[in-house]
Amino acid sequence: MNYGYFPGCSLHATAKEFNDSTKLVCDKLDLELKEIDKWICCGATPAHTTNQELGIALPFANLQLAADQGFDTVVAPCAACFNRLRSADFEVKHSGYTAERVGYITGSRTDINVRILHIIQLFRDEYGYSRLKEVFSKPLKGLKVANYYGCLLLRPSLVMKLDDPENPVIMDELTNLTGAESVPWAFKTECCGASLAIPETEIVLDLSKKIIDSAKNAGADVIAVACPLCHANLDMRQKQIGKKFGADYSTPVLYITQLLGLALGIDPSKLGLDSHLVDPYPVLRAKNIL
Amino acid sequence: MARIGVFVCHCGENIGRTVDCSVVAKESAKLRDVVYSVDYKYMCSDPGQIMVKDAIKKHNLTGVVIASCSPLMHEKTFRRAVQETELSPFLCEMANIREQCSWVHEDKVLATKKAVDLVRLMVEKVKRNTPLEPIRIPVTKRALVIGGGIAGIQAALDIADGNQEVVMVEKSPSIGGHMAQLSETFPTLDCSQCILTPKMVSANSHKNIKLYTYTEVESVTGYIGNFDVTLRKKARYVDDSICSGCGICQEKCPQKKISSEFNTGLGKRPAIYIPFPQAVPNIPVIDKERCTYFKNGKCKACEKFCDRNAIKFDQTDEFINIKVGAIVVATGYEMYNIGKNNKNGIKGYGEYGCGEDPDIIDSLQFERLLSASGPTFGEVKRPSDGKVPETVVFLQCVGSRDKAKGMEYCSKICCMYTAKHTMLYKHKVHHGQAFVFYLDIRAGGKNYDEFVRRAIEEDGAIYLRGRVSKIYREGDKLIVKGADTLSGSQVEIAADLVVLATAITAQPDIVPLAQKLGVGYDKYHFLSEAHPKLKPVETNSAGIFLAGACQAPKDIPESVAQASAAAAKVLGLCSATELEREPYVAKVYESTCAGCGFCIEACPYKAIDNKAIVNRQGKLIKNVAYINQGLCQGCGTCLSVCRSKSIDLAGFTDEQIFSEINSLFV
Amino acid sequence: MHITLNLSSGAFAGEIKDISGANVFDCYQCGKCAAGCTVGGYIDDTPTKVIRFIQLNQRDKALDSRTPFLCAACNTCSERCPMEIDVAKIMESVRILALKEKRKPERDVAVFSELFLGSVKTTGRLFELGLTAGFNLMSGQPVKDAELGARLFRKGKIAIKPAMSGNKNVKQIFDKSEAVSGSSSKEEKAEH
Amino acid sequence: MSQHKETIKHDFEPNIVAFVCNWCTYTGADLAGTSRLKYEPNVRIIRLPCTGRIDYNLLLKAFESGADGVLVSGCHPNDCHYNLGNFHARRRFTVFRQLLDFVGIDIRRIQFAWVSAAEGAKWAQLVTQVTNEVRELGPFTNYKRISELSFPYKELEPEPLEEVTA
Ligand SMILES: Cc1cc2nc3c(=O)[nH]c(=O)nc-3n(C[C@H](O)[C@H](O)[C@H](O)COP(=O)(O)OP(=O)(O)OC[C@H]3O[C@@H](n4cnc5c(N)ncnc54)[C@H](O)[C@@H]3O)c2cc1C
Ligand SMILES: Cc1cc2nc3c(=O)[nH]c(=O)nc-3n(C[C@H](O)[C@H](O)[C@H](O)COP(=O)(O)OP(=O)(O)OC[C@H]3O[C@@H](n4cnc5c(N)ncnc54)[C@H](O)[C@@H]3O)c2cc1C
Ligand code: SF4
Ligand code: SF4
Ligand code: SF4
Ligand code: SF4
Ligand code: SF4
Ligand code: SF4
Ligand code: SF4
Ligand code: SF4
Repeated sequence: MNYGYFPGCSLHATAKEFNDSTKLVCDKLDLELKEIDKWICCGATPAHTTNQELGIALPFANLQLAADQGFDTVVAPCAACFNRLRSADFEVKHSGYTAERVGYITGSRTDINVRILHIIQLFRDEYGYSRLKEVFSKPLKGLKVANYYGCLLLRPSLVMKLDDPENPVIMDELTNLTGAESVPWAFKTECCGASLAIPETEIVLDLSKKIIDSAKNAGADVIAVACPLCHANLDMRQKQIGKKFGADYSTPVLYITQLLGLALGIDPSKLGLDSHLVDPYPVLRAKNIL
Repeated sequence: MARIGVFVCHCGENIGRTVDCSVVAKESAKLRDVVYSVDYKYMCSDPGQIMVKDAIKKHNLTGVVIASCSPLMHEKTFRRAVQETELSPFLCEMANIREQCSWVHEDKVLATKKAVDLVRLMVEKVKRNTPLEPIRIPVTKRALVIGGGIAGIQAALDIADGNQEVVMVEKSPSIGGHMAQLSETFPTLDCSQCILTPKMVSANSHKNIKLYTYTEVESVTGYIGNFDVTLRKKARYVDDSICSGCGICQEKCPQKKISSEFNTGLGKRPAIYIPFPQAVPNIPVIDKERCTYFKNGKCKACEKFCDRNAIKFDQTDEFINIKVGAIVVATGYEMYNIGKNNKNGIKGYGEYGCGEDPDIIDSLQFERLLSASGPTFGEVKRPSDGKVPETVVFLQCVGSRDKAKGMEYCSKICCMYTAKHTMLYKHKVHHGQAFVFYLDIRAGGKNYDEFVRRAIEEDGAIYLRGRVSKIYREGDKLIVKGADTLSGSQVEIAADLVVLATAITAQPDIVPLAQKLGVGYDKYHFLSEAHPKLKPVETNSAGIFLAGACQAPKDIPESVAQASAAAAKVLGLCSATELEREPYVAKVYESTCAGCGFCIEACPYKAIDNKAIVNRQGKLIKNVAYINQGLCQGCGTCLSVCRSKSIDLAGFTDEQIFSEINSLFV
Repeated sequence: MHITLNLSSGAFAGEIKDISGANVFDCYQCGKCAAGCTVGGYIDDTPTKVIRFIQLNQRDKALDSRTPFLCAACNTCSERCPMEIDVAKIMESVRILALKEKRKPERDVAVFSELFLGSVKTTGRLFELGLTAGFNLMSGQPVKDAELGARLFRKGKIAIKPAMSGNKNVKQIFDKSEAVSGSSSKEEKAEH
Repeated sequence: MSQHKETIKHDFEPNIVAFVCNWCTYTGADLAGTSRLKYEPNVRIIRLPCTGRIDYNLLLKAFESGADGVLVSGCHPNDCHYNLGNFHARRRFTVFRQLLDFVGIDIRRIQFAWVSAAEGAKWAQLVTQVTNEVRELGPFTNYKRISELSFPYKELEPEPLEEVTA
């Protein structure tokens, strides 16, 4: 089976390591990802909060591309893209009126049926936990992970249908399979203010601080994320947070695919562990993982 | 020749606004065999009824059609009026031009036309009505009360004091219901057990009451005045005729760590247990699932130490057949559990941690913490570490008034008991602070609003108008993120204990019981009364009444009032030796009956039997069906299975219905 | 604050319903959306209050509120609303209307959206560097995040050249979306 | 908000007959009234003790007398006031519908529903829905087709009820 891969804009830039680790892990697991040719930006939050039609048409055009290129499943690692793809699909399927408009705007048919999966869903539902457990060679024993789901991955739950919107477990289950220990904490699903990062940086610094604090209080060594926007706010802004609040902030933030990659024994530099602003190596070394 | 009178009611404005009643009267006058028609403002009023009676006499009417409200509302009224003349009450029919016409349509022309149609239908039917004789049935002067909470106890005592026998059935090991678990009660703050326990004791000792605890209703057949009920007395493994209630067995039982139902999981009990010290009867029961002996064949400590040899490991469920004339259902309620996404679309509260944090408790648990007989002997200590909580946050409307969770109704009592909780808490923890998140305060009872005001003004509870979005733990504290819509702000409170006023829900196992009884229930599974205003304790099944919170969320005063009302209804029923029943029963035409027996199979009441027809020499000519009129309930199922059309149903004969259909569209 | 109520109450609610499909009169002002709102600490009007403005037909008060612009579209409110109201979508609708009328109570957010979409429109994909630089210029803070930018650059995380999708359809999607938006037909939306 | 809407004029106004049981649907229809819900005025209710009382003849008679659509409604499964009447009705009804289908009559003209005493809103919605559907189907003209079957003579009546499960 091959999957239509929708990396999204971030994975080709700031979230390069998410892209690399996703591909390496899938490779190792024989999950064949083929990038959708000529994919376009899903429009993220700015599109649907500015013009509803645009907010649906942009992601939907990608589903049309996938369908035209013969894919029956699209996989997106970016939670924001996943959210927009799912929402667009949902809106088009549930309203003939929207379907008609989107058909007109994209100039292509709307009666398509493509499954949309987030990358972690691919591991849970397609590959399966039992097989996953067997292939892990380097268990991450002793590492305490706070899994951060954020908002876009889960909500609206009726549309995302990925996991419980308040007490999700999928990332925790995956981390636990690697031998690491997922810690219970309160801010799993709080929003980091993703879309406000550039225009309202101050808000995002506050929100991110609370999230990191909560993870630290829960005893986490690292935070795991499944979204480039979460990563951008939590990893890249820790220095700014430290400055703003006058404290030292250095909790590594890893993509869940990087954790899985480590468990599969993939070279950490290939997984992009070097490109984080908060250096994860010291913690990983201290835990005897590297 | 039929002579029919038609009486069209305006029902004030209710019908008159949408249906032109004078036109209906005029059009009715044109119908064949209608000799008199009139419209009037209130047909059911005294002058209205007199009009009907006068017209019957003056115009020699042989049938009457009242075009007004639903027959379910006033058929009895008008038939009684008709009966006061020479005419048989069964020659009166109603055309429902209110519920099924004026109230549901808007176009005056169409509604008037429909009203005329409905009158015509009934004129055609009533012409074919016959003066039936009501059926008399004997009444068994004994009542069954199902459920031994305050409602059931009150109903049983009132009936028993009225000198009728009562059988009371309680599914748990003791009577008392939820009231036994409460600390002090609003609006007077008197101690719940102090006012309840004497009633429990007299229910057990009353000469007219036979009490079965740990017993459930297995099956119910029959009808008003004559119900046959089978009870299943579950095995207690203790012989209640020998046991003295000494309690030694409880002390000796090695299984001590079972979570106590009575203490809402906040206390422990052994495998053989008396649910609480004041239990009635004061006899233990063995929890078979948890008992070491039942699990692996060893122990029997209780048996060894019981000096009366009351333990009986080989006891089995016992079935008891009783005959009763009336039934009172008083099965009460359960609290909504925030933990599970359970059946009927009722969702849990992920945002409040699904009840997994020990310091997020429900109100009933808080009652146990407040109660002198509770697990903390009345000291307010939080479950996680036994610390006295200094900041307590109460949340109202948890699950209630919440479409998303699947319960849109108001649970009615939580506003009041939350106010009570803040007061009792303050009385016990003087330096403590209570916060209450509420949506509205519903305190519409005698002295109720004053009570809530007292909580705020004298006992210093801070009321915040808004819901809470999330509760999470941060170290020692629970962070409550709520809103205060009055100031338009987010509010965050670091609390030691959070108490959720969770919704009052129907008993989870009520539906099968309702089905056995033939009693209706609403979409939340609360049992349905026959009429929300005029028959609040009756059900649609004659002879079966409701009391207490099984019908809707109710506090104690209301439960007691309804219980006494139900008792009055039962006593009224039992005051007659015979009942009159509407004679809508089926009848077999023996000449055409082929004796195929299909109807016998189909009848849900087993009212049909085979009857041999013999000639004078005693030789069998044929078998036919025979209907026992005492058992027949008039459902008509037999008619439609009979291929030779050999059965008819009085009141709904083929002829009547066909003539209705024939006159539908002219 | 003073509010005068008049006969046309409900008109604005109708407009919102056309765009969002949500009936604001379902809201009983419980405040649960306000209680959990991600940006609750940074706004004057809670989402609950914005909905109240709509209920009371206070078009200006709603459209000039900063809340819909600061809303992070995190859906926390919609997920938890006891009346199953899509609050986030209502915020989105208010914002769309405000933008259409060129009201920008939160200029920076609006500018950011414009630049973001502008970038996508030209190349089919987002050019992060261009976006950040452009935003900093237009918001008059040219050195904002400059230090962060430099560190990212060293980590190889900043692409210097815009990515191209090679998809020729993009411009058309933008233009046609622009054209159809606002011509919504009422009945159909309502049933959705 | 006001419930008022303009009355829409249609070319064809169907006649709908509803056979309902006294305990559930009749009471539910009353509740629709008490709650002032609005529905199409095309329906005429015939009250019966139980849906178990309904045999084919009543339904046929209804079509013969000019009904364009027939609605049969009683208590939900297990809620029958008489315990079982609605099961009998349901089975019979399924067979009858198959028969109508067999002679080429649109089975949307005859519909079966469960409406409890608590479901006023369901009743209102049901009547409007059935009325609209039948309105679309147009007048019922081929009663003759059924009567030509010389129904309800016994040869055609389906054999024991157990064959069809609800
Ligand atoms: C936290 C809390 C605080 C409260 N505080 C007050 C207060 O201060 N003042 C006040 O007036 N009210 C108060 N109430 C309300 C009060 O509890 C109820 O009004 C009252 O208990 C209702 O009595 P009931 O007999 O109808 O039901 P229940 O008390 O629920 O009794 C029903 C009984 O029927 C039994 N039963 C159930 N199903 C069956 C069956 N199938 N067969 C046989 N038996 C069955 C049950 O075991 C139970 O014993 C409070 C309620 C709560 C939750
Ligand atoms: C504006 C309004 C609207 C309402 N709407 C509703 C509604 O929609 N639904 C609803 O359920 N309820 C409604 N109610 C409530 C309803 O009116 C009462 O619940 C009901 O009338 C109470 O009945 P009652 O018999 O107790 O008292 P009353 O109706 O007051 O009857 C008492 C009777 O006793 C007589 N009487 C008084 N003193 C003496 C005496 N000393 N000797 C002899 N006779 C005496 C009086 O003359 C009177 O006839 C409404 C009330 C109001 C004010
Ligand atoms: S069973 Fe025996 S030991 Fe237990 S309470 Fe009864 S008499 Fe006492
Ligand atoms: S036999 Fe069972 S009930 Fe008796 S003492 Fe042992 S564990 Fe307890
Ligand atoms: S009684 Fe009060 S707390 Fe309970 S549901 Fe009703 S309004 Fe809410
Ligand atoms: S006094 Fe009347 S209007 Fe006021 S709260 Fe009580 S019931 Fe409502
Ligand atoms: S009408 Fe017929 S089926 Fe119904 S109870 Fe009477 S005899 Fe039995
Ligand atoms: S079904 Fe009809 S023919 Fe058969 S036994 Fe009964 S009454 Fe007689
Ligand atoms: S949560 Fe829903 S009902 Fe409550 S105030 Fe917000 S929109 Fe209104
Ligand atoms: S979607 Fe917007 S309004 Fe709703 S909680 Fe998130 S930030 Fe607040």
